[in-house]
Amino acid sequence: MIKRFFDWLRQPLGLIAVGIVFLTLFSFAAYGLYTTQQPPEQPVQFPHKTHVAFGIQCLYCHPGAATGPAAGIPSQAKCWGCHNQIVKTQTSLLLAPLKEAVISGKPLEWVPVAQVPDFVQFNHRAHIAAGQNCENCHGDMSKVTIAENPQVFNMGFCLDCHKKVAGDDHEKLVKLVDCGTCHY
Amino acid sequence: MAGYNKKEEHAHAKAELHTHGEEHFREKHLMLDPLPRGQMNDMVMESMMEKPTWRYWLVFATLSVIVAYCLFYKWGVLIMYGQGEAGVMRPDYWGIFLVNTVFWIGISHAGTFISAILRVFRAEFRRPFTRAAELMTTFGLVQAGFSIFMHLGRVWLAYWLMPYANQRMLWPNLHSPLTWDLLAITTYLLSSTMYLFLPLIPDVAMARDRSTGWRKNFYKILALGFRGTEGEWTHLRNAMNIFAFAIIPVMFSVHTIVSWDFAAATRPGWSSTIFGPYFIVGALHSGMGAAAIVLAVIRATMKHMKYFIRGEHFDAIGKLMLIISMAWAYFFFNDYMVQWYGGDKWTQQLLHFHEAGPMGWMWFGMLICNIAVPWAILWNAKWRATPWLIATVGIVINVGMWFERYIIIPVSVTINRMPFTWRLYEPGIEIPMGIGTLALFILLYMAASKLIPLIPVWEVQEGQMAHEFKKFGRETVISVSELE
Amino acid sequence: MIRPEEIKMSTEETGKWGMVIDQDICTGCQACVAACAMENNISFVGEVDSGYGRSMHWIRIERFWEGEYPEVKMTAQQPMMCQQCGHAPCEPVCPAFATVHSQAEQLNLQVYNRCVGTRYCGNNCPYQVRAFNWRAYKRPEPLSNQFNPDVTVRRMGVMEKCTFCIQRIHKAQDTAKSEGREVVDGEFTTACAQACPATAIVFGRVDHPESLVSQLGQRANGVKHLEELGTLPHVTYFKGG
Amino acid sequence: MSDNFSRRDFLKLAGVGAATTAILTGCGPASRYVKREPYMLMPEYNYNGQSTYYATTCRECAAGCGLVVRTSQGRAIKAEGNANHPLNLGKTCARGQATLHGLYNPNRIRGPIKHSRGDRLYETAADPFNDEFKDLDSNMSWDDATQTVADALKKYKPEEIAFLMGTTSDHLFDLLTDLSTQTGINAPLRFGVLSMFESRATLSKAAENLFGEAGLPFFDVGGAQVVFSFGANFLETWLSPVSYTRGFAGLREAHTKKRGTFVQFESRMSSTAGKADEWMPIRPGTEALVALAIGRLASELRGGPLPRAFSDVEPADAASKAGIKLETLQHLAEMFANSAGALAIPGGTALGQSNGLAVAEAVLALNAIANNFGKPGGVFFSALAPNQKEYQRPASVKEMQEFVQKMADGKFKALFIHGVNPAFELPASLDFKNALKGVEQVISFATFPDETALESDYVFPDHHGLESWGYQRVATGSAQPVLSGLQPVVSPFYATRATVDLLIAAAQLAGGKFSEALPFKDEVEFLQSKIAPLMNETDGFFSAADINTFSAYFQQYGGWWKTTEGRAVPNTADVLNLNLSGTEAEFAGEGEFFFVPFVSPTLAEAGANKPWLQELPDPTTTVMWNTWVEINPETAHELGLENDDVVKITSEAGVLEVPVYRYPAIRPDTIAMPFGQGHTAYGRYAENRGVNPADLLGQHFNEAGDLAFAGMKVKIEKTGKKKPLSRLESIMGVYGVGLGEEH
Repeated sequence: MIKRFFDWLRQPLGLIAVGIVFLTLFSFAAYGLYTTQQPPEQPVQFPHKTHVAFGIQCLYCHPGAATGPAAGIPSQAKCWGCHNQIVKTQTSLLLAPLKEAVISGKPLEWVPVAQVPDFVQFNHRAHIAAGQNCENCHGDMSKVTIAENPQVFNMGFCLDCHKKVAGDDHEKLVKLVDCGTCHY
Repeated sequence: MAGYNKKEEHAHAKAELHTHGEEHFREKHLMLDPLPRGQMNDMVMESMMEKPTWRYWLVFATLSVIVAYCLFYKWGVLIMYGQGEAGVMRPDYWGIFLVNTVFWIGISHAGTFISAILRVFRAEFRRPFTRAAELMTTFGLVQAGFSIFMHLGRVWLAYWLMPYANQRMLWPNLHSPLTWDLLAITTYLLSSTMYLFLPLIPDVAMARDRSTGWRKNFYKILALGFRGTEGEWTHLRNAMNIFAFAIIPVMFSVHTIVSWDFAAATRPGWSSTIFGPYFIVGALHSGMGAAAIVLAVIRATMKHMKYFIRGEHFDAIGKLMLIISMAWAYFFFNDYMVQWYGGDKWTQQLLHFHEAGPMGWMWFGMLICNIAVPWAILWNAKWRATPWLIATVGIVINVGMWFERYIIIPVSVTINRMPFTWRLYEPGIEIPMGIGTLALFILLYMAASKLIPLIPVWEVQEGQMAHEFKKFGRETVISVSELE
Repeated sequence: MIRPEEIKMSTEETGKWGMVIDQDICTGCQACVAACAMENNISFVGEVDSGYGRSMHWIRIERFWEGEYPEVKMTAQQPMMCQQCGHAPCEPVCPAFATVHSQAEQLNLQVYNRCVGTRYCGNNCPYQVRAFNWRAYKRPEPLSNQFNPDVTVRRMGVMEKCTFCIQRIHKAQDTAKSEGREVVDGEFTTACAQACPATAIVFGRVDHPESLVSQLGQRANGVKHLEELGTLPHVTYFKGG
Repeated sequence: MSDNFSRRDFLKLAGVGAATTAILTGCGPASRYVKREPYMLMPEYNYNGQSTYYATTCRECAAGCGLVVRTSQGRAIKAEGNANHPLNLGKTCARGQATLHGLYNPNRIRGPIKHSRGDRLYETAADPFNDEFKDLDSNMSWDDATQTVADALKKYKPEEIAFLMGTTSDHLFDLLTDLSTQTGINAPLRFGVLSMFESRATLSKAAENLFGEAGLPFFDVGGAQVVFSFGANFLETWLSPVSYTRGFAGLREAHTKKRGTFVQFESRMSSTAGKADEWMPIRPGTEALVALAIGRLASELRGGPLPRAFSDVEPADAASKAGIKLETLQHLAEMFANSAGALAIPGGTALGQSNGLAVAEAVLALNAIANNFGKPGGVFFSALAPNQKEYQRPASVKEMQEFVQKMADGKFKALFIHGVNPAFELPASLDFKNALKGVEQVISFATFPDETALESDYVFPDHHGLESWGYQRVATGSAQPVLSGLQPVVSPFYATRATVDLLIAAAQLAGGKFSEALPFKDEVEFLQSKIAPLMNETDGFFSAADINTFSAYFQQYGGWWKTTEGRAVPNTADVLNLNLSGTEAEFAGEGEFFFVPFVSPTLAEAGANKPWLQELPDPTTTVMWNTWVEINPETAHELGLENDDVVKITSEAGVLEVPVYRYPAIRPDTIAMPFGQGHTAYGRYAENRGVNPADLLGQHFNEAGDLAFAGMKVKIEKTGKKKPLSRLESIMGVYGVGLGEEH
């Protein structure tokens, strides 16, 4: 009986059947993958590249990175500080939500895309102080509109860099690969 | 080459022959009571294929319900609501789940012991019940595996205990006895399954030739196209011999390593160098008991088994039980002695707690079940040959051995070096889940009894071929010819 | 490139961070316990569980009785928290490396997200100072507003214990570094030591001879608990009296 | 099959594998992402992830310790001691630490509520650990609330309006005092269960009798060499626990000076007595005798003429009455006489007896032998707080009794209650709840849904202490005068409103003499008007030219205090020439056991609704989440009582059922119970938990009008029920129970 089944598989009809089964499975799986890779909804399609093109430094809008653990999202007052002087702001559809938010005084709900799990204690300051550039982790913002992560922030990503930085310096490596450096 | 028991069997037999004569002798010893191959095969087939009675189905159904509720549903609850459902707390971080793990691993030892060690030493009485014993090994290990996973606080992450390549530069901690445990148990499970399977091949081949329908396909797949040619037999024999020798160290290592979980810890009463052998003997003790029970049940419930399993086998198991019980008594005393003589105040406190504490009854119960009862009953040859009695002793011993593990784990961890934290363990969800594992064990066994030949027919036939009455002049002797 | 598991630092004997506890002035007022709970997001477990040895205090105050009435005496209160052993029994037994020795800080780390809950560490800890998350203990809204963002909120089935407030250690070191200096003794301290009204708990660098904790450690008849097990505990107790 | 299994199929297989793993490992966006709202205007100091620290004052008890609260992203994260604050020098007690569980307590009153008396303020659920509890939502606007208060002020005659408030002497008290002085309504009455158990009235009365002026004495434990404490539980809740604990550390501090000795006279070993080198379980009621006897023996040892004060006590007789050996007295007297810095402290249960005043006088007089008045390690008058003319002590229970009587007689038409929970704290025999029926309109400003709020018509919730402006006077504990400052560390979590604001607004609304009495825009303006005079003080540790800068500093440092010694030296000319009566206390009620209620050090008066305070083990018994009664093991054995057996305690005033704790360090003829549990409301963690010993207290007072709470005798009977107490300690390990031998 089993043999008969395999024989049946061998003839073209069988092969097609196999193919169909595989394809359906594959498309489902692919869709699953696709959903996990979708960027979240943002209130404003914020064009990083434009701002970078104007020569605005990252730290101007995300000053927390230099001084503390979190880089932070700029307050709307800060956005408005420049934008209320820009005529386009009044007209542009893209900026309508910002305008509306500033007028109504309701904060925009941004969805940060660069995240680490809650059991990871990450500190921007130390990394900036160690001479890391923003793009080392966050990618080149002069190319993207909405920020998106070039890579997943998983432990491998962190450790690779930490090991590279430490090189052959024992003291440094001890600090950088210590579990207690990030997990507590 | 002839093993030790040939000679004594010989002398013994001579005396007996003179008194009773061959007839009486035949019905006494399976090996001397040969039947035609075909008939014997049919008997085994029947015993397996016979239509299950309503009693069988009743038991089967109840057990399934128990397994479904006590094991799987309760496990779901445990995972949902956490280990708080169980009775564990500080200082008793380990509870009945680990007791059961050790217990089931212990049970699983008898199988290997009977089939491998006795095979190596050519103890002829082993032949009819090697398979029954090996099944115990495998099924017991399954329960042990379940129990240890129930114990984990985040069981869904259990795969972290397995060495696999990951980008975290993290591997299981090879200093930890638990890691050794995991490796040892998996090894043991694999090898014992293989070792169960090899001797099974000729029998399923036999079954294949005598069955139809889905069974035929089933056995066909299992038999791997075994036809019983000379070459196949030689290969099979070699394979079995290799495994028989290879699995013995594995078996010993497994329970030694399990014992290291405790011996390697810094708790009073645990860090003891004798735990390795102590646990092994303990395991054999409970294992033999279990084997006795299984045999008695098989003999009572299944067709034709009165022929295959006779008083002599229970007698032999009884002897083994007695010896192991003595060995266990020695190791227990030795352990106690060392602990007591060590004079560490916490250990002293612990020993006192064992005897006089709230769980004292269990401590004495252990001694009665493991030493007093076996010694009282197993010295008598006639009693040894009574199946139900041996089975009862087996049950008693298993209860005793469970007590022993319970005392070693939850009772002992009550006493530590911080008196401020001492607390007595009160089991919770562990009880039903433990019962669940027991039910699953029996369930698997019942299923197996209907699916594969419980009696290794070919082994029995082999043995019967080897034994015969030879006449040297006026005197008749039992001769055993070498097969290989 | 060197592999991290090869690395050993020389400070294991002395340790890096340590505590001195003066039991003679400890009044057992529980301020340290409360402070610890508040700082480290420790969950409360309710009447039944706390009565059954499942309370999650990272630091507990032990007291015993000597003699019979009327000559009865309450022994000096003994705050008991993780002793941050230099040679800790909890570390080698964890199969998943969830409790590991921090070579950098010389502390026993508990990596919550790596813990699978075998509870072997808690079993093997001679001081019995590890707390396990037996259930998913709730903090009803809005109590969760009080969570300390620097400390992971532990989940069900995870072991946890005193960390010597490693988040404060890191913060202090980070600040010191940003100002281009070393951490000064007394610049920061653990939550328990900070709260203690009698200043019975003193925390600091035990490997710096001039630090306060080392100075106090020099005093006669200091006790390190269960030293005989070779655990190299880093907390020194003074009975006094 | 293998020969036909093409590479394409294989690739498909691989694809399936990869995709499936992807699905299994990574989950959808919804669960991956959170929303973040940036500030509209980012405060300059508050970068993301960085903490801001605010100085304020702890409102958990009346002591007034300075706090520095760590806040992050507008949430209060951790309360820490204010290192500059002279009272607590950066330290806190457990209750101070848990104050955040008050701020973020799941059961708070969320806005002004009108409800009929007795209605619950939140719906309870079976299990306190879930979110099912629904707090009553506010059912009126704050404008209506203001109107209600204004109406109450206008409608009734001034003498029909009464204010009842907590022990602390704070800005609200000043406001109400001004109001009462200018409008003729009754002066505000301050009361708290702590002040009741501390017998403050007795202390100041004794001081008056001995030194000629009333005041709260301060005992410099830190500087002393030998400390005799007669029932004063100064390491737990007494007056100012944190500063007294610091003093105790100084007493014990052994490596710069000789380690001081500490003797406690108490019938039940409190956790204070637990730290004593010698614990004297003298018979309750004989404290005065013992003190005088020690005085006499000591002055004999010192030589010279026998002081009048101690002349008419008979040591041998006193010893026999107290149930201790004469040798012991002798040896204690030697200890006291031969020490350079001896100090005797009266307090706690010793004063809560019918002869409490006599005890206080006798013990204070002991200090005259040591002659330590105004010296380091001696007795002082506590420094009077800034802008305070003379010591204003909180009401004694006697005065409360009169107050309650007036309520019952309908003398009060409108009653305003703030910061105190008399329905729970007062002895049940006073029957506060019934008395409330005599009052037409009861308005509570409670932050939490406590018993009193339950019994009132309106609840106009005040902010939590950490959300409030204000100041409060430090009554005792610091060398210099301290005015401790409050400021909001977080914006109010609910729609609550500062009572002072409310009253000011109401006064404006009421107009007339009320608006004249309170001519302020809001609370802050009122505060500034109150602290303005301090700017002219010369020896303040900061000063400023204009009021705004000054009040900015005031907030920044968490208060204002002088840099100079502020404690007064009592005039002790003729202390030894007074004739002090060594009477014994009488005990009310029949029954074989002395009843000693004591304040739970961890729960005290307001801690029961804070889950972590509930979970803190009691320092002496390590019991959590419940009430117990302490009985000597011998007695328990005679009565056939095991641990956790529920007994019925009957006093003349009431009956309670409570589980037994076999307590090894209590007199066989005494039983003790902690105060703090037994709430019938007050949030999910407090209600229906344990019992309230106040239900057993009858109305018996000492000469100073303080309640003789320790002056009762009670009966015990076994009920046969069992209630397992949850303790941190192991009964096995600590008491050897269940180990096979009784240790």
